[in-house]
Amino acid sequence: MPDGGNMKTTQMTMIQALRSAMDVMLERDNNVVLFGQDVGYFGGVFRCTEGLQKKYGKSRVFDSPISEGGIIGAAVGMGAYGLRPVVEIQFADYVYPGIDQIVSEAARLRFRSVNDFTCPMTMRMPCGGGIYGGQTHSQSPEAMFTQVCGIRTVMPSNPYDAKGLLIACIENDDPVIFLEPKRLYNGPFDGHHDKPVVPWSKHPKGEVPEGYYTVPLESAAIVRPGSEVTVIAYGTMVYVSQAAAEESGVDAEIIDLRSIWPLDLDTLVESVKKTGRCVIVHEATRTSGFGAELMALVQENCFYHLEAPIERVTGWDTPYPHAQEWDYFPVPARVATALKKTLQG
Amino acid sequence: MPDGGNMKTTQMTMIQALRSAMDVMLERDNNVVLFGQDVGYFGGVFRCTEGLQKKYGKSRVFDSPISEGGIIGAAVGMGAYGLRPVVEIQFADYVYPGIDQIVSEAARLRFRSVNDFTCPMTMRMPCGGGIYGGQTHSQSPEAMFTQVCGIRTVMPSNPYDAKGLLIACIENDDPVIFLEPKRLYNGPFDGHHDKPVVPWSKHPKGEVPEGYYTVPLESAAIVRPGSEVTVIAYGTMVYVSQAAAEESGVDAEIIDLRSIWPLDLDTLVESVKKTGRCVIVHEATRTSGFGAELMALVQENCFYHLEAPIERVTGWDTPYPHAQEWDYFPVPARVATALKKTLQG
Amino acid sequence: MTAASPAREPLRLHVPEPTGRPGCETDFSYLHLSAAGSKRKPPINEVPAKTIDLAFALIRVLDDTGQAVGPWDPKVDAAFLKRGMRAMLKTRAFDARMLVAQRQKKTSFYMQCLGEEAIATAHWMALTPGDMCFPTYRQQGLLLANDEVPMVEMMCQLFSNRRDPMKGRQLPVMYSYKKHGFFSVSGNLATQVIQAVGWAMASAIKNDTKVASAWIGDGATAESDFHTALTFAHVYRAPVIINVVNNQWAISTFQAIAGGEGTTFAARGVGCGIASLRVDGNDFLAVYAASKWALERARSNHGPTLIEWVTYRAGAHSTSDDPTKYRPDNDAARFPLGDPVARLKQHMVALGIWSDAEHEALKKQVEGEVAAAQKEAESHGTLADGHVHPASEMFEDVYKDMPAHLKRQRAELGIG
Amino acid sequence: MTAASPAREPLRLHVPEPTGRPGCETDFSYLHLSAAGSKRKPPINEVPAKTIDLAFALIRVLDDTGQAVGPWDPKVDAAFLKRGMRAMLKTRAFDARMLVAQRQKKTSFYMQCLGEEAIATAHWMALTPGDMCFPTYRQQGLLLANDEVPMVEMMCQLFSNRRDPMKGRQLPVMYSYKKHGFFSVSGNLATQVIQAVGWAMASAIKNDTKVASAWIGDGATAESDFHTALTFAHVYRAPVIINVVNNQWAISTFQAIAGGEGTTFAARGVGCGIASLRVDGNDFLAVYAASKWALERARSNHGPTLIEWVTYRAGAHSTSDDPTKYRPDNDAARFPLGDPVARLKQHMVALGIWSDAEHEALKKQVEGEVAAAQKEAESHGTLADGHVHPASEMFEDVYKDMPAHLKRQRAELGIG
Ligand SMILES: Cc1ncc(C[n+]2csc(CCOP(=O)(O)OP(=O)(O)O)c2C)c(N)n1
Ligand SMILES: Cc1ncc(C[n+]2csc(CCOP(=O)(O)OP(=O)(O)O)c2C)c(N)n1
Ligand SMILES: [Mg+2]
Ligand SMILES: [Mg+2]
Repeated sequence: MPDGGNMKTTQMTMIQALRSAMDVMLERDNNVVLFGQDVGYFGGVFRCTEGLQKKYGKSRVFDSPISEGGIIGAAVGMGAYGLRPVVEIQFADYVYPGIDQIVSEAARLRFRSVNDFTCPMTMRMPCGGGIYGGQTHSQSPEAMFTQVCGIRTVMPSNPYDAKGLLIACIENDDPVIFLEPKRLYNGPFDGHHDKPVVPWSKHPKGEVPEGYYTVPLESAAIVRPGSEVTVIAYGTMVYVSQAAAEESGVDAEIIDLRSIWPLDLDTLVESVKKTGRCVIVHEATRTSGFGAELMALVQENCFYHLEAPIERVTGWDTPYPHAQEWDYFPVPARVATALKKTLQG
Repeated sequence: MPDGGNMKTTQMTMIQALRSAMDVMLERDNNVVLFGQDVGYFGGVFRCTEGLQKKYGKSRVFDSPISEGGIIGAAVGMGAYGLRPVVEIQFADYVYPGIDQIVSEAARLRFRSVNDFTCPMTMRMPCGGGIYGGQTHSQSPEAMFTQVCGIRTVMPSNPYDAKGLLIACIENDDPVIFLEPKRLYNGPFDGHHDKPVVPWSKHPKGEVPEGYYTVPLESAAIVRPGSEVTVIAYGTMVYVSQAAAEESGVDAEIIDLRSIWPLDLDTLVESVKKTGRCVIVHEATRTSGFGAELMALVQENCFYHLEAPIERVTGWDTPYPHAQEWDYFPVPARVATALKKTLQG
Repeated sequence: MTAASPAREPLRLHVPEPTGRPGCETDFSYLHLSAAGSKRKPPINEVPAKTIDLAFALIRVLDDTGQAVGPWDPKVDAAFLKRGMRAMLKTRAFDARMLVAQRQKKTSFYMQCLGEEAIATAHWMALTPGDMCFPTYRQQGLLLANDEVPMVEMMCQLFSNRRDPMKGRQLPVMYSYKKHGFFSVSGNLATQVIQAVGWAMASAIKNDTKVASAWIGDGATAESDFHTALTFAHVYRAPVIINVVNNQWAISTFQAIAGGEGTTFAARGVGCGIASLRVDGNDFLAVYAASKWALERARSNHGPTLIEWVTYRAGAHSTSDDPTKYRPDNDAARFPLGDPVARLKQHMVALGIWSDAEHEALKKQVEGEVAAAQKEAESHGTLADGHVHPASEMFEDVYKDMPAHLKRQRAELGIG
Repeated sequence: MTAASPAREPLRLHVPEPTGRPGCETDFSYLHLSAAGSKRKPPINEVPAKTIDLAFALIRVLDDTGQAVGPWDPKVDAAFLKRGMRAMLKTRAFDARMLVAQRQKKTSFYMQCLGEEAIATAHWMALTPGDMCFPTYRQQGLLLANDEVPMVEMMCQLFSNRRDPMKGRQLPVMYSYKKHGFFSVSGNLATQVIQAVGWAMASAIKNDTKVASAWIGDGATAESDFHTALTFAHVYRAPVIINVVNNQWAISTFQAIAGGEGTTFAARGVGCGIASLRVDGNDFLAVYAASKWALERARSNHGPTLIEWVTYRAGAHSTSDDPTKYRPDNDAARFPLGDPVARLKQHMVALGIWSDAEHEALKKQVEGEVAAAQKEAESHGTLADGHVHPASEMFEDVYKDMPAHLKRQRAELGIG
């Protein structure tokens, strides 16, 4: 039942959906192991692994030393042995000490050894801003990963996708970076920080099958069909873009990438060919952000259909500030401006 | 004499020019110190620092443990103290264990401390392929650095620029990544590996002033004026593009970026507005390579002048292979194909 | 190769556990304490490998009756002790107030150092002007021991208001005070330790006299920069002290998860060729004496010292944490090294230079100072009321001079 | 704070130097040798902290007269010794041939292990099928000791030809032989050590019996992954051996630049709570015995062992290196632990089971085998003559299944 279509469902937050995905996979495949900082006894600082050590034992779910390089390096070795490690990096901002093991090792092991060794592993990490976390709890480093040949980068935007994609990633034989937009853990946040928080229980995608199902990789979702302009977004920006479309009255077609790289190019190209206009939205800093690659792909594939310059709405090229968070964060008003601008172009 | 215009000149290879730059700066500013793997007694695996320890003593020029993180981290501390460290990473392929100190520390120290502490430092590293170095001696990681707010990324393509840019970088108060295309160390290589090596002594830019001069940062050079298409390149690809222009007969305007980021946008925009066409060439892998950002900038700034899709000629999205080096390397024929294609667009 | 050996027990993964958990009291015998006064004090030029005994022992001065005993007794005068007591009480009062301020949403986040006050304050008293500390987020004692650092300014940082010297860019507690020998706090663990070593190398390169003092928690020693710091400090004999604050916990994980089981963090230093001491971090006099020894050693070209300070994180990790989820409630009270304030007070009372009344009066006094500072700081606003530095501050200081692309982005935000 | 102290000598940077340089003979007393047979052999469940004596000593079996002495004598039989001798001579012959092949441009690059042959070969003989080595580029002995590994295939890798099992993707010497317990060699230093620990943890998680054996050079111990490996190995008591090959040099830098001054690499293990031995790496019997001890320890759930093998890199670092630029020419000949082949030969002759003639005959034999293998390998081409795997191989195995973008790129190259 790969799409979970007929399964019993429950209301879940994104945290519960992620936990459920790991629970399902720990149950199904005893090569799956979970570890990371504070994920064992305590269940993770965001509580994503709560209860799993108790259920599956300390050799399957355990705390690790505070060493991102060690966590990822050990997982590479476990993968080479034949396990499917799922590791948590406490915040994506802290992944850098583990970058060498990702870039130089995990990503190339299959290639360099001609399939002699592989390392199927999933590296979960909360990303993105919106929680007054300052520069060390707010970053969106996805672009860096997309340049690394041999790994996949995935980011869900709702509980249903989060569970289905995480299961697909754990089952996938390539190393995967699984980015969790932490501002979405408890509800679909649309960038209006001054409005009351909406919980997942109010959202259709908060209805999640209890058992095993997958959401396929390399497949984008059109979350709002539209005719005037294509918006390419992922993570929290999906909701910001939806709010912007509503508030601006622009009939935008909004695409949630879900798989950032490798991606579902066909869906993007088809949409832009239809609308003739494109706005790309991400939280990460602009220069050499993944928006640059998206823009390149769109112009390479849709040049003769474009009626206006592609626009980027992104975080600024500065470290993520603490007090000025809402000046930094791409809020609906900024996306709306870009939507209107592209229509005039 | 900032441009070295009236100075006595000598023929230098790029290695000699780099050494001369460091020699000049060690002499002028006793806060300049040099260290890295094998750079002290031996003078570096590419011999760029040969003789400098003998001349300036072991406290100014010294060997370091094999730890890129340690080298860069120690340099951050030295910078905070008030020195101007110039460090060598033996190959750019080995910079990843030092990425955290670059991204999380060096790049943000000024910002996060509101100028209380800064770290002026230059990180030299040989990059690029063409020497049968395989995946660990051939990489071009510039795109990763360009996404990091607060650092500069620079790459010279000839001895004259190498010296003038390196001096400018050492004097600059921001942390700088200084990438040295190792295939250019001994001569301008145009991608024809089967032709005899041309030495720098045969090239006008091999004539280098002996003393102090700088080549300004954020300034690109038009190395071949042309009218039909703009080629944006840097490092070894400057010569490959020149060969492609000659071999294809396309009247390309070839721009050598020199400063990769922050860059000289005006020169690019002016040229593309004139030619209406653009080809971007780099050795690095394609996806999320710096070509993506260049393409984004060109389409954002020249959309209404573009007559054909911008083309990218790059390394493939695979680890850098050993035996298939010349299938991977962007050779003149591939650039020529892109030039012709863009003219037909 | 040898043939597979006869059947044996299968392998199993060892995952260390603390002896106590919620509902089950901790057995603190794992700490391996030594009696106060029982450990030798080597000369400052001691050979690193010879400090192995001190790396596995515990250097203590104050005994259970409050007497200062043994070779490490720094023999300081009453005025000094009173200054030390003031520094600790001020730190504790500051923390208590700011914890409340966080609950009132005046600041977005806070981290206290409850139970660890002796370490930073006594260490600070041993430093010399010009020395540079590279702290973590839990060394506010290095600032609060120093009455020249205005508490109002520190609070403005915590409130992210218009007077925040960090201009709202940094999370609360991420201070930077170059002129007070306090390096900019990084949110990334361990990174500053190798930087401290580099700073110390620079001091040596310039034939200066200044020493660097690096700080790291037990948990963070697992990060790679701890290793690079030890390596570089040893190789170049850098004038640096590497302070490992072993407060038994790293958020929810016990110090054994960081590698404390069956060895000590001090022992790592000896292995790397660095003189190393394991010291009672709740003993104000031991902290002062060990810091002095290491500073003297560094300043005399004898190289680095690693000091493991054994203490206990009596509060939550941060305002985002709830320790009752992972450790016994009464752990801090049962910690065998006691409370640093109580222990110094006992000593001062035993010496006849202090009384309950004086203690209460000093407490009141510093609480008053903290309250007054808070009142003034709040008059400049808080994050909650939006009196923060303007958005344009985001674009400054990314580079020394603002490049064209940041000017364009600032304009795009409508503040060009 | 304390006022600045009275005037003293300014600080200065210490930069370690080897005792010898071109034109100046090395004083090898820095090695701190022990007499053969003089060091105790602890039980395999020895407490890590108690191995500190062995981490600062040198475990040796073969004495200067070729006698095997002391508790570490593995007491192996003549057949075993002959197999060992064959493995070492074969390794040496292979290296010598491939060095010449590189000069003839049949391969782009080569790295020999001259002078270090005893370590990998004797260690291999102590392993059990299923164990996994995580080698560096200098452990070809692990493959060459194993007659099941076809030398022809290894050479095809070196020649990057059509039969190269790595399909031309990797630099020469970057072998991968899962079925022979040899993990894919990474060009990045130290990364594989923590991977070995992870592999060993997996073996423990699965209640398996297999042990991992990690390899690293003295120079590379400065990399952070050495630290993460020690930490994880200790914390989880992983069934792993961490082999540090201290061959005194890392390209042009002496082992003191990696932190060997005044301490040992073995001592780092003890600091981290890992049982650690410092062993004569040019003593075939000591290598075998120490490896056996550590393997037995690991396989019995007593946790990891770090072994520092003291040896000398007798050749150049690689074919790109010229050691006469930075060290005395006669260093290898003067190295006090001698040559591993000569020492085992002396022992075997003393035992009466070996002669000069037998030695020469074996040398000839293995040289013949190597030459024959080379002839066959060359028949499949070399990098120089362009008989390499096709360009399409570049796009395979980047992912398990080729994604669309790689198919497009392959087509762009005209081989879609
Ligand atoms: C590189 C990195 N990884 C993870 C974190 C998240 N984190 C912040 S504090 C902490 C625990 C640190 O414990 P310890 O070093 O013992 O210091 P303590 O909090 O006890 O003072 C963790 C895991 C971080 N800040 N940086
Ligand atoms: C991360 C990284 N940094 C630098 C290098 C370049 N490099 C290759 S071998 C080597 C020396 C290693 O010395 P050592 O660890 O002692 O091993 P040995 O060569 O003596 O066997 C260096 C610096 C590398 N391969 N990887
Ligand atoms: Mg702690
Ligand atoms: Mg070595």
